[in-house]
Amino acid sequence: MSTPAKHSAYLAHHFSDSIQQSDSAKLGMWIFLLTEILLFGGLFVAYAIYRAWNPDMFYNAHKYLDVTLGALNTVVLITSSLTMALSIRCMQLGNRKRTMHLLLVTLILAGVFLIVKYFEYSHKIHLGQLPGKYYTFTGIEGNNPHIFFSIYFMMTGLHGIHVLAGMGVIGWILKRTSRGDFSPEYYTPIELTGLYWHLVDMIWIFLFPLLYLIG
Amino acid sequence: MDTVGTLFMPPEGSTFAGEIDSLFYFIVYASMVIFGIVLFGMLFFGLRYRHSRHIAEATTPGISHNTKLELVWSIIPTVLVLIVFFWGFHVFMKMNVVPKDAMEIKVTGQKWFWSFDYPEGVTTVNELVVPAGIPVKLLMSSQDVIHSFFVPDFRVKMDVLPNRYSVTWFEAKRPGIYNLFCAEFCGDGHSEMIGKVKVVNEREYAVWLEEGTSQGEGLSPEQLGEQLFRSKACITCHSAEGQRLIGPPVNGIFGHDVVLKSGQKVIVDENYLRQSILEPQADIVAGYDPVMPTYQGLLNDRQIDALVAYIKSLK
Amino acid sequence: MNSEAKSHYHILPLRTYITVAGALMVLTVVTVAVSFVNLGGWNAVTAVFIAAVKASLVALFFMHLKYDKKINAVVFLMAILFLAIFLSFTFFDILSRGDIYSEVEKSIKGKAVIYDTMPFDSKSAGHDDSLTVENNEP
Amino acid sequence: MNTMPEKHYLNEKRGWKSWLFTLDHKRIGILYLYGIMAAFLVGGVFAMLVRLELLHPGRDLMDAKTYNQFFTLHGAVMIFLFIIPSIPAALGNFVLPQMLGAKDVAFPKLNLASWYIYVVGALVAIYSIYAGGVDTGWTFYTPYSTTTSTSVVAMTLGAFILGFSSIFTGLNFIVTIHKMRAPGMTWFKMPLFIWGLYATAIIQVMATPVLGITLLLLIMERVLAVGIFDPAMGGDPVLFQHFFWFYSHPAVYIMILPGMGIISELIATFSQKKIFGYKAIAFSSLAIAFISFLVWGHHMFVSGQSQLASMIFSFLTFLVGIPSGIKVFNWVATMYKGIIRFDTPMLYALAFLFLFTIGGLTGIFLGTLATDVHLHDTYFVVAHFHYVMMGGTVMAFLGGIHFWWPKMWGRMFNKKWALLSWLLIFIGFNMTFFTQFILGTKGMPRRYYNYLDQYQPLHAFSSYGSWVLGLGFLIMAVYLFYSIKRGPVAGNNPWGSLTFEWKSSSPPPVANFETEPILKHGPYDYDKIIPERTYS
Ligand code: HEA
Ligand code: HEA
Ligand code: HEC
Ligand code: CUA
Ligand SMILES: [Cu+2]
Repeated sequence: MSTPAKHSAYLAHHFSDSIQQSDSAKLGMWIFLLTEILLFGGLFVAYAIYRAWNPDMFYNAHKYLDVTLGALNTVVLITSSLTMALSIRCMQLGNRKRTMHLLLVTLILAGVFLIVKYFEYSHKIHLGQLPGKYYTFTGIEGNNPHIFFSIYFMMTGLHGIHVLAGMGVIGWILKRTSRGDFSPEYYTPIELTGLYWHLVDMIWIFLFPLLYLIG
Repeated sequence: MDTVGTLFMPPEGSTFAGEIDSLFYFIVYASMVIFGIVLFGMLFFGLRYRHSRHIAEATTPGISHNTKLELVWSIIPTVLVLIVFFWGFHVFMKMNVVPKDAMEIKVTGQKWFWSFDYPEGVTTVNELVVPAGIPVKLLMSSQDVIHSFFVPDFRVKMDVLPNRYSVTWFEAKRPGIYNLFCAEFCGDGHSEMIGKVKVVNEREYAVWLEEGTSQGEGLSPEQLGEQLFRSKACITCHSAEGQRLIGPPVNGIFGHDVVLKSGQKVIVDENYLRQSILEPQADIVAGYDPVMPTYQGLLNDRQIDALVAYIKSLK
Repeated sequence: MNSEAKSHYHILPLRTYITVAGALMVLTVVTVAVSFVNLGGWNAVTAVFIAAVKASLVALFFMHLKYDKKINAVVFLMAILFLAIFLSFTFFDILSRGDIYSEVEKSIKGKAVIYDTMPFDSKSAGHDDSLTVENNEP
Repeated sequence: MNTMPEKHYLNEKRGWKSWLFTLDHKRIGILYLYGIMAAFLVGGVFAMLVRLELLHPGRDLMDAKTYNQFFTLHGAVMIFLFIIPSIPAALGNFVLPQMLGAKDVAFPKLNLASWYIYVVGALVAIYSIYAGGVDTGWTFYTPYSTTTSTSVVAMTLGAFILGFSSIFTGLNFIVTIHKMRAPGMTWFKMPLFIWGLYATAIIQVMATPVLGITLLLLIMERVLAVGIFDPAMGGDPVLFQHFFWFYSHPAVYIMILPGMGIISELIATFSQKKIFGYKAIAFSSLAIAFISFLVWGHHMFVSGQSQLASMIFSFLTFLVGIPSGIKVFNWVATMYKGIIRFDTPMLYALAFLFLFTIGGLTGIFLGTLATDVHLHDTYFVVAHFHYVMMGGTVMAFLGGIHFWWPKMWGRMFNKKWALLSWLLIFIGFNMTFFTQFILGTKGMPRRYYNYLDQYQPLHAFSSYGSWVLGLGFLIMAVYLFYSIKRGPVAGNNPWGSLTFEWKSSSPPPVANFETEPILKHGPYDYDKIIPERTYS
């Protein structure tokens, strides 16, 4: 078998060529994403059940979420997904500078997302719309509104942790790009980071309407 | 009549117990046949084709599969399990649908005893008295964690959930005393959460109900207290002889100091005893967990006085 | 090497990315707009449907599923399938608890314990229609 | 006379650092092996204490609180620390790349990371013992687990962390199987152990995340009282059971499927015969893996779930029996006209057939709606799951250990002692657990510290059995460890097997094979080739 990439510095000893290596990495990443989907899935199931049990309460409670900020964050994340995808494209074309710029923009957008989230959270904390036993807000009609906020905080919280982790990884990738680790021949880590980041975006695409729009 | 049970099953105490046992034994016999085939195949091939019976090393035939045989051992089990499924479902629905003319008793599980409320206003603890030959519907709920109402002789089991009702029923076949267990793990006293189901005939049942509404007349407070100490399940957690169980022993405490979790010392008087029974979470004795349930609503004033008198009398 | 390695990925034209992102933005606007129209039970359905379309766009183009090895798409679909199983089988229980006895369907005490001690003023916690949450809309 | 190879994976590098930073899947497998053996010892000691306490009703040596913690720890340690990682992470890691003809798994660093995660998870779980113990049972049912004063959070956190170790192993295996097979090794030329591990890995990556979120929700419920599972806060405890069993039922097939894979290897090798119904066995593994996600509600027939759900779950439960049966019958049929040798691994394979069939068939009693009402949460269930887990998985695991032991260390254990210990384990096991079927049908509930006098004789007999069992394991531990240094040299292919891993030297070289291996024949072509046995 011809293994032209044998000499590539990026080929680990146990792979026979770089295609096998990058295919493996991608498949592995997809399986990891599958576990992430199912991890969030549990929360979606909990959401669906409590919504089915208390439709009115969910309806009333969701009005306390700020649609404008939620929509803003959706736009921010979609844009960051775009810049992420484009950064990979630039690396494929061998434009390292532009890759770095785009990664930086992605990183900044992720930061913006978290800042917006911070304002939303602090507003809720101020009102006492907290999860579980810390819930003290008295203005929502219906049964057990604290459950809505428990679910809201757990879903967005877990998502926020993923955004934070994503920022860490993007930052690291950025550093490696600037160090010149990647080339059009080898950029798998950027690609994997991209897959992860798009998943984070995708989950928000569901969280936004479910929490902010239809309660 | 069957009162000792079979090798596997306890006696059949309820009307549907027999049906469950028939199904159970059907599966036993079917399983024995299947297991027999597997075991026979294993032993027979193992011995018949064992290595030492071969003179020279040789290859073995390359049998890769046999479609007919494989169909047989896929289809026969499928048919068997279908039979078992429908049979099981049929009996299960019987066990779940209460006959219309059933009498209803409310069951409350809590750590770690059962209480039964009769529509006539009688309340018993750890003793369910029912008439034979009449279906009984149990409407159950729990005060704290999940318990499970289990009477082996009746083949009845149903979880008792906090903040939700669950339903089960049975019709006892003949008078007798049957064990009642808690089958869902519920903490330290799980294995002590044992009661009795006392099945009596209808006449006795009527008499018993009558007495229940006027319980304990003619007894001295101490005697009544002693009775209640048992029947209200204090005894599962408290010893009157000085052993440390889930709760502290209650003999010889009256008039003495007791150290509370907060480090405070209080003297045991009537008020303290009364409060301990009605609001057990108020003063927690040092070295114990706050697990005692409140008896608010389960005991009337006369009964509490009797219990206090009884504890006072213990040395 | 280059030619061989390149053959297994696609460099999508910039236009594709921009179009997809544009579509995502438009759909975001649509889903927000629709949420202000009262469609009854269909609100949830449309919202989830639009979200699913958006997610598919992300997966197909941003995540290259359309051009990638099929196995990756299979993995992704498996996640969705098993999530659906989890959801639907749980709902077999949730939605039919009261089938035989209505007593068992609902919890005995609807409100959680925290509300027992909470200082509700009767206006906001009560069932007063005049004080609907619309007033508090941001 | 056999000789040890000069250089192999054990002596190429030396020193503890070479172990703790190794990326070699074989060494990681051995590290896992140490971990799970320690866990088995700990879990086994807890089991012995449980049995000792149950010798008589009432207090023998501990109070109810302590007893409850012991059986919880026994269950949790055995499940999360021992049986789930046992075959995949220890034996699978060691064998899988060799069987595929690969140099390593796809992601060696992830592999090592998963071991460290395992260790950290284990330490956190063990820490809960110091932090006050856990007394919820391994099932953590709410609201008991949200209200008990013991350190549930530490244990759940430990199990949560362990979940990642399991996910990473599964992920690694799937990718390795998809991408790293040697030239010529098509899907249907893979040994059946690989099929078993593949089906297992699918369950691992698919179900474990749900356990993760369940445990997180439980922790949240304890810390914040979020109100999802706790009825006092408006939650639903039955929902917790759905969440828990969505993972934990498939998890029981995480335990058994790799075991079934080992049995396929053992029966074929020691019957020196082509495996009967290769494709049927391979596909039934996948079928079991898939159906296993559809039956979790059979643990909840009396929990207050709806009758409709119970009916559906009961029906689907039976469907699992069919592919399991297909496997059992195929194994028996493989022995037909073979040349059968009763070496130690084969003895364990036969014990597996015997015990797993009993265990599986008693599962049918439990899957049947009407009978489960009576049997649920009694010792019948305890007996059922020990028959499948101990009689099934552990027997397969022991068979695998004895089978690959000479490959791991290059040396053979003492077969006479092995026979004795096998006998003690087989007899002791049946004494301990068959009695429990009778106890259960007679109505003895599980998780009981104290019990009525009528159950005493059977409980006592069961406890005596556990001592026989323990003695068997003690003997095994001694002769196995003795053989690592002192056993006779085994040679490359002591059992005369045709699968790939026996082509290399024992112990194998660091890169698994001296030259890139190329597949020339199927794993079970005993009708064409008689492999030479290097040890008899
Ligand atoms: C290795 C682990 C393992 C395995 C493989 C199994 C296999 C099976 N289990 Fe088991 N089970 C457990 C581990 C396992 N179980 C554990 C740990 C618990 C308790 C958890 C707890 O509560 O703590 C449990 C509990 C449990 C319950 C809940 C009981 C209760 O709490 O009330 C049920 C109910 O349906 C059940 C059923 C089954 C069935 C039908 C199978 C089937 O897969 C068995 C299939 C095999 C066969 C059927 C035998 C071979 C087949 C033939 C020879 C062909 C002929 C067959 C037929 C005609 C059917 N199991
Ligand atoms: C893999 C799983 C597994 C295994 C192998 C075992 C093994 C054993 N179990 Fe296990 N058991 C469970 C899983 C397991 N158990 C689970 C999940 C529960 C439910 C818990 C709950 O209710 O929450 C349970 C519950 C349970 C109970 C019920 C408790 C109760 O309900 O009150 C009992 C009682 O008899 C019991 C007994 C035993 C015994 C005697 C063994 C014996 O087979 C143990 C034999 C092993 C040894 C004696 C160790 C010996 C080892 C050596 C001497 C050294 C070897 C070491 C090296 C080679 C390094 N177990
Ligand atoms: C579930 C177990 C349980 C039951 C049932 C129970 N108790 Fe208790 N009891 C305890 C525990 C534990 C304590 C110690 C902690 C505390 O003070 O709450 C206690 C404390 C007490 C005390 C204070 C003892 C002292 O030394 O100061 C009294 C009196 C008492 N119980 C009486 C009763 C009576 C009377 C009943 C039955 C009507 C009863 N208990 C039922 C568990 C129980
Ligand atoms: Cu109540 Cu166990
Ligand atoms: Cu199961």
